[in-house]
Amino acid sequence: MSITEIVLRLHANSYYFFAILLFIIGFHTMLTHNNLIKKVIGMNIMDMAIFLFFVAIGYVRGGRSPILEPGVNHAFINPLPSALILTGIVVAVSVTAYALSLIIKLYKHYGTIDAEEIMRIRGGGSL
Amino acid sequence: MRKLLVLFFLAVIMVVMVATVVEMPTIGDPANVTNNEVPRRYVEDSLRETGALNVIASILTDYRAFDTLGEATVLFVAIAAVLSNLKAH
Amino acid sequence: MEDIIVRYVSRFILPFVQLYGLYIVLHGHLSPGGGFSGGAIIGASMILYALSFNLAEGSKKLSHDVSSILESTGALIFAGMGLISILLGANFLANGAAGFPLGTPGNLFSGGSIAIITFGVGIKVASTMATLFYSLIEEEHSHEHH
Amino acid sequence: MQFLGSFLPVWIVMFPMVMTVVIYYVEQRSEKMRNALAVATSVVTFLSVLALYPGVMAGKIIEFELFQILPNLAVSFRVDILSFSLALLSSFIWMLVAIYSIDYMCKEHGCNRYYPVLIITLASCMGIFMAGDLFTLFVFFEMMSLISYVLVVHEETIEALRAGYKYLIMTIIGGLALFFGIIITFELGGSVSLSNPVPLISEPSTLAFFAFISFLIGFGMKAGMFPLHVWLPDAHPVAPSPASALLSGIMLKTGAYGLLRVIFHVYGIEFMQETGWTVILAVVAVITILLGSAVAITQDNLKRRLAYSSVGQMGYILLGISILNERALMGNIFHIFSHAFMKSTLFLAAGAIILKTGKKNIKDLGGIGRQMPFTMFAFTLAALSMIGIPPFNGFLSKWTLSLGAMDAGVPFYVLILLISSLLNGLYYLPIIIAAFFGEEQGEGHKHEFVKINEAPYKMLIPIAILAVSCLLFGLLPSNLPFDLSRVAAEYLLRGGF
Amino acid sequence: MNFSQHLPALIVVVPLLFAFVMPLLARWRKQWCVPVTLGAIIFSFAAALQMAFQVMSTGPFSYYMGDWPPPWGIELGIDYLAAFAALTINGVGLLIIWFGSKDLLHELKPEVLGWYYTLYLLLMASMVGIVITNDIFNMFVFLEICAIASCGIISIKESRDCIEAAFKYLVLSVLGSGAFLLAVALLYMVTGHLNFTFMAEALPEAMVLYPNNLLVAMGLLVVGLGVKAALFPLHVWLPDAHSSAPSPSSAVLSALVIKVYAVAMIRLLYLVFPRELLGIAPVMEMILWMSTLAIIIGSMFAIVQDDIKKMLAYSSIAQIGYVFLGVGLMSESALVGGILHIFNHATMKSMLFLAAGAFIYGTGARKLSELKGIGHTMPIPTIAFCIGAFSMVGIPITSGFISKWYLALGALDVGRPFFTAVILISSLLNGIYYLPIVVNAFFSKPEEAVPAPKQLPREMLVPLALLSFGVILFGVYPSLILGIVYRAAQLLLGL
Amino acid sequence: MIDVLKYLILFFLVFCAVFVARTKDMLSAVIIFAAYSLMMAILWLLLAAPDIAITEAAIGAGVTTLLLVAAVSKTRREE
Repeated sequence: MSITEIVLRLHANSYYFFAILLFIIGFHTMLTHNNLIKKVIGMNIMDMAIFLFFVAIGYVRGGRSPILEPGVNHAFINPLPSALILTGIVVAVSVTAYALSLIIKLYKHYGTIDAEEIMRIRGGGSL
Repeated sequence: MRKLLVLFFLAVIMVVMVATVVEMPTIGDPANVTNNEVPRRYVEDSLRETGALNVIASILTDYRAFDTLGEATVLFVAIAAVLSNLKAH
Repeated sequence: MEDIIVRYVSRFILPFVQLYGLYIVLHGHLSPGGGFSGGAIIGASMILYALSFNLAEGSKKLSHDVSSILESTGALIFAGMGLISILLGANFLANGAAGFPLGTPGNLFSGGSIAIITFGVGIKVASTMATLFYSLIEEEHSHEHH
Repeated sequence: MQFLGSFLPVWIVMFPMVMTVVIYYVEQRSEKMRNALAVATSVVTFLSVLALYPGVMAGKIIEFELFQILPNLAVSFRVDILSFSLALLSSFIWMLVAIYSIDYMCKEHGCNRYYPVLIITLASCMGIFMAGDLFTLFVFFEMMSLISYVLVVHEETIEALRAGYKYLIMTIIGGLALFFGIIITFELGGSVSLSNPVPLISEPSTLAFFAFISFLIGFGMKAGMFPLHVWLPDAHPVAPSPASALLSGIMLKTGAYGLLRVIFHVYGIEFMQETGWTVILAVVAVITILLGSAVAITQDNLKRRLAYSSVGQMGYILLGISILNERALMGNIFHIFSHAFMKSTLFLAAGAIILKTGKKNIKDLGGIGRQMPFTMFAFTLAALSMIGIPPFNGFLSKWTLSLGAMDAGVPFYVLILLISSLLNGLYYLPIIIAAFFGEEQGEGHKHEFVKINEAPYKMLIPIAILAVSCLLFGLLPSNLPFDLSRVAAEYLLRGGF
Repeated sequence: MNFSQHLPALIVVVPLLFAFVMPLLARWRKQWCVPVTLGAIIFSFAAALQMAFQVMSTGPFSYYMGDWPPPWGIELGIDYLAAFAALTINGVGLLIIWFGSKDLLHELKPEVLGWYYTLYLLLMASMVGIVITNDIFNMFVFLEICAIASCGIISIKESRDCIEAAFKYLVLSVLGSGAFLLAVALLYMVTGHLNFTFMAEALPEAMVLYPNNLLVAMGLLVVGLGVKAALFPLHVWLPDAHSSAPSPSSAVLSALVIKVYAVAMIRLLYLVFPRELLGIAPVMEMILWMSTLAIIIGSMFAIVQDDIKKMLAYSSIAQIGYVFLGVGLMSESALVGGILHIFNHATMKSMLFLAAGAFIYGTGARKLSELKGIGHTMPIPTIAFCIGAFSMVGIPITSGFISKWYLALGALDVGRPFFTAVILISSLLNGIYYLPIVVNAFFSKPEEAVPAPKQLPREMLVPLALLSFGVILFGVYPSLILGIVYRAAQLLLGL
Repeated sequence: MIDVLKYLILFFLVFCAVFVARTKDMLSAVIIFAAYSLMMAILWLLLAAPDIAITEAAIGAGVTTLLLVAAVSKTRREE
């Protein structure tokens, strides 16, 4: 496969490509940043990227959003991924809220939200 | 050192994933395998079967309502976890 | 957050936001949106209320008792509809098969259990969002360690 | 009656187990009752084993399957002549030890633990000898090994705990090796039953060889085979003397018993002769003999010397197994009997000495023979038998073994036996000479008249019985153990059926 | 209306319903919390039992949520493995919370007790949901509930270690869920289905067209679930999380939660992916080596621990390795061993953690060196601990032996005695760290005089006794559950 | 035209994601994240999925941001 072909494929699948890119960036933020809130934001970025990926699967060229009008016929997009992602978004916000409550408590106990400092205070281990 | 390692690791993932992306079915192609009998029935029959205009609402609260119950439960579990965590300390 | 303009504007705008949220919840089966988005809008409006006035007053509007009742009710409505389907002789969470009236498509009162479930979800999401925010921010009042 | 006969093995195993629980509950009320029950249990067990005699001597094999744990894997019992011989021997010695314990243990702490453990070890020992398949054998083997740990650490001193830890780890290694062997046997043979009409493994393969090595490790560990004997000299001295007598006299033999079963039932005699794997056994047995005897000389602690002597003597038994002909096997089985009698006598006598004088080291034992003539006389009888001096049973077994070695055309083994006897003499005779003719240690006693200070009669009687048997079974040309050994050897060579 | 036909739904929904009510009860009717929790789990247990009988007599069956047939609606599939796992979860979970009803009183603040029961019920419901669902996205939702609830029952304890451990666990769980969701997306993209059966039907064709997609999805699934199940290099969160939590939480996390992810992985790998794909991809081989490392290194780490709960946690890493060893070997016996070990380890490890909890409750001692002579002052928990330890080592007549037997046999069946040796070596390592505790408990004396321990209430002793009885019972009479395990393995392998 | 808009938004998303990681001020990170969420919502509108777009705008950009702000206000603002 030549470079041009690859670029064309990536253009055709640009949502997938960018979703993967965002996923990697979010993952990177989550792994390398010591600030716990940054970790949580990275986690959200990662989740959103996956959602974008999922929504892109459901897209159909020329399709409309699946709100029916009785008696009218259109091409619609695939509604299933949208329905799934709604669930996903709520899951992400729940996890975020819980993670943030843990961070607030960690700050109260350790006086910092830096993972390395917390590790230093605890002595040993890694987050 | 650790950062480099992470970068390398992520680069490997990226390359693998891009190689996969190149192979994936094209976005929006109506011939894709995902546009099978499943969304067809949702779009064509949901009006008759559930009486809702919004297909996504009918999927969420009827065809796959159990997922949505799970979703409500996720919210509930988040509340329980947050409140218990905050109250305990 | 003691700004008088903010307060005034909020007081003026919040009812509309809440009404909009309620609309989205109730028309979940007819137009884009539904229990989750509408509930989140209502929840966000309650959070905004708390931010623009003050927390004590915000909490007064949504005391712990009320919020926990709302949450449990929302979830119970959902699960209860499922059990009612069983009682009606169909499988769990069945709608048309359990004999709920599907009504005329396009009407507000259509879609059988969908509207009720959406409403339950709306209550649940709204109170959950508000409670999550309150409980995160309320920390201050109970603990003054740092 | 038929049913009763086949149920008897189960009874023999289950009865002591049930009695363990009873004893555990009784001992909170009355110590006398506890002692009586313990002795009674061992006596009843002995008599029950004896009741098998007519059937077994008539060549009958009693089989009884209790229940299946997994498909093709059952807890089952099977009594043939070999099982019977060893069960009879063990229950007999157990009975004597139980009687001996009454007076010996009364000064010790933790009797409430000692008696139930003693009885349940008896049950598991019976289970090993009467197991109908390798799995049952394994279960009871592990049970006995783990429970006897409690006997080893009974004193709860630092060195007891340390020795116990070593014992425990070695036991687990042995158990796992056995597990490996058994599972390979199961995989290759589809069953681990001992009543299979043909040997379970018929073709030599790498896996079969692994299994053989595992069995060798597992059973050899218990039998004190050379590189794996390290736990033995530590564990035997720290245990209370009656327990040492059982450990040395009986429990070491379970390892030899297991090896016999494996060689004859799992592989079969032709298989062993073709592959020549027994050479490994022979080599380690020779090393074990020489090493055990040589190291024993250097030991000063009496029980430790006896323990090393046990290592050497187990070497004879392993050597007998490796030769694989009738007279060697006969000598080997008879040596199991002889060694049980001799070593129990020695340990019980040593226990009596420790109880009365508190002396544990050989250099302190000068003149003890004048103080405790009866005990030391028994000790002497057993020690002479150990060396292999003619009218004793030790001589008879060594003689038969040597004949077997000559039959197999390896006079080298005879030489080894002779050297070892010499070494035995080197470490037993000084004790005896010092005991009867040596100077008593300590300043104050030098010119005083020695007071006879024997152990209580409940301890003396078992010692006496055992010592006399050493003599008796050597003197009489046709005695029960010798007959049993002969029949058992023939039976095994016939293929076990 | 046939009530028993709705059991697959009710077994999940009833605990959920009671969990929804629980905060209200905790506010106004405190004394009802425990009975309601127990009642809900007893109901689920009975339902699981009934389902197990049903599946054994009439074969696997499924339940259509909302009366929508599979590709459109969500299907709950009750096969042998699902029924078996549901039974294990509810049975062991019941005993743990029974024990916890007293133990938690002294570990937690009174005002969070109600939340604990809420989280516990949600956890039970989600675990059952994970194992019985036949829909991959539904599984994801339950995975998330399970992840948050299991973090919640750690962070509920008033200790900063718990918060830290819960955060670490949460972050890694979310990573795992993310990987899982991405895998779902990749699979959905090439098959167009979310239902296991339909995916499995569509996969052979998809394998020809998009092999990379499937391989990546498979890798993501293994990593995503592997993180949650603490498969070896991904286990970093486990020791802290399992050792700092309240004892009932440790028990349920170690005994059930990580197993549930293993069950999920077994179901996905064996039911969804075609044989041929498992053949080309080195996934099974990878799992095999990861589990081997887990078994050896987990045990090694456990040896050097001084804290009893930390030691048990490291031991769990090794034990989950056994389960995955059974999965990776792909022979009938090995799979039977692996699945059986899910149950056996659940009983043993919950017993060990509860016994450790009892020691902490009675004496406050967590260090192994402080447990000397505990056998004389707290006999029943110590005996339970002994039985659990023996079972861990794999001494016959305990249930641990049976699963090791099958695993070892399975390794021999596929002609790889090396793995049999691994199992044996790890048994030895288990012996090295478990047996000294047992020995010290009975034969050592504490260095200084310790005050007499608190007497344990009956609610704590009975579950311990029942679990020890179970370990022995299933060691002596494994046929009780072996039937269903055999069928499960045969179904998964397509025999 | 649509393609240009699409790439614009996609690059903006990447830009936001990178900047969240780079910025030292937590509050701005949260704000950038809100922008990221909103852009994502618009992208989903492009993909003809208004339901999730609304939800994302309300939950992702609204509630999550508020929660993050709350958390930042309870802890430190600088990284």
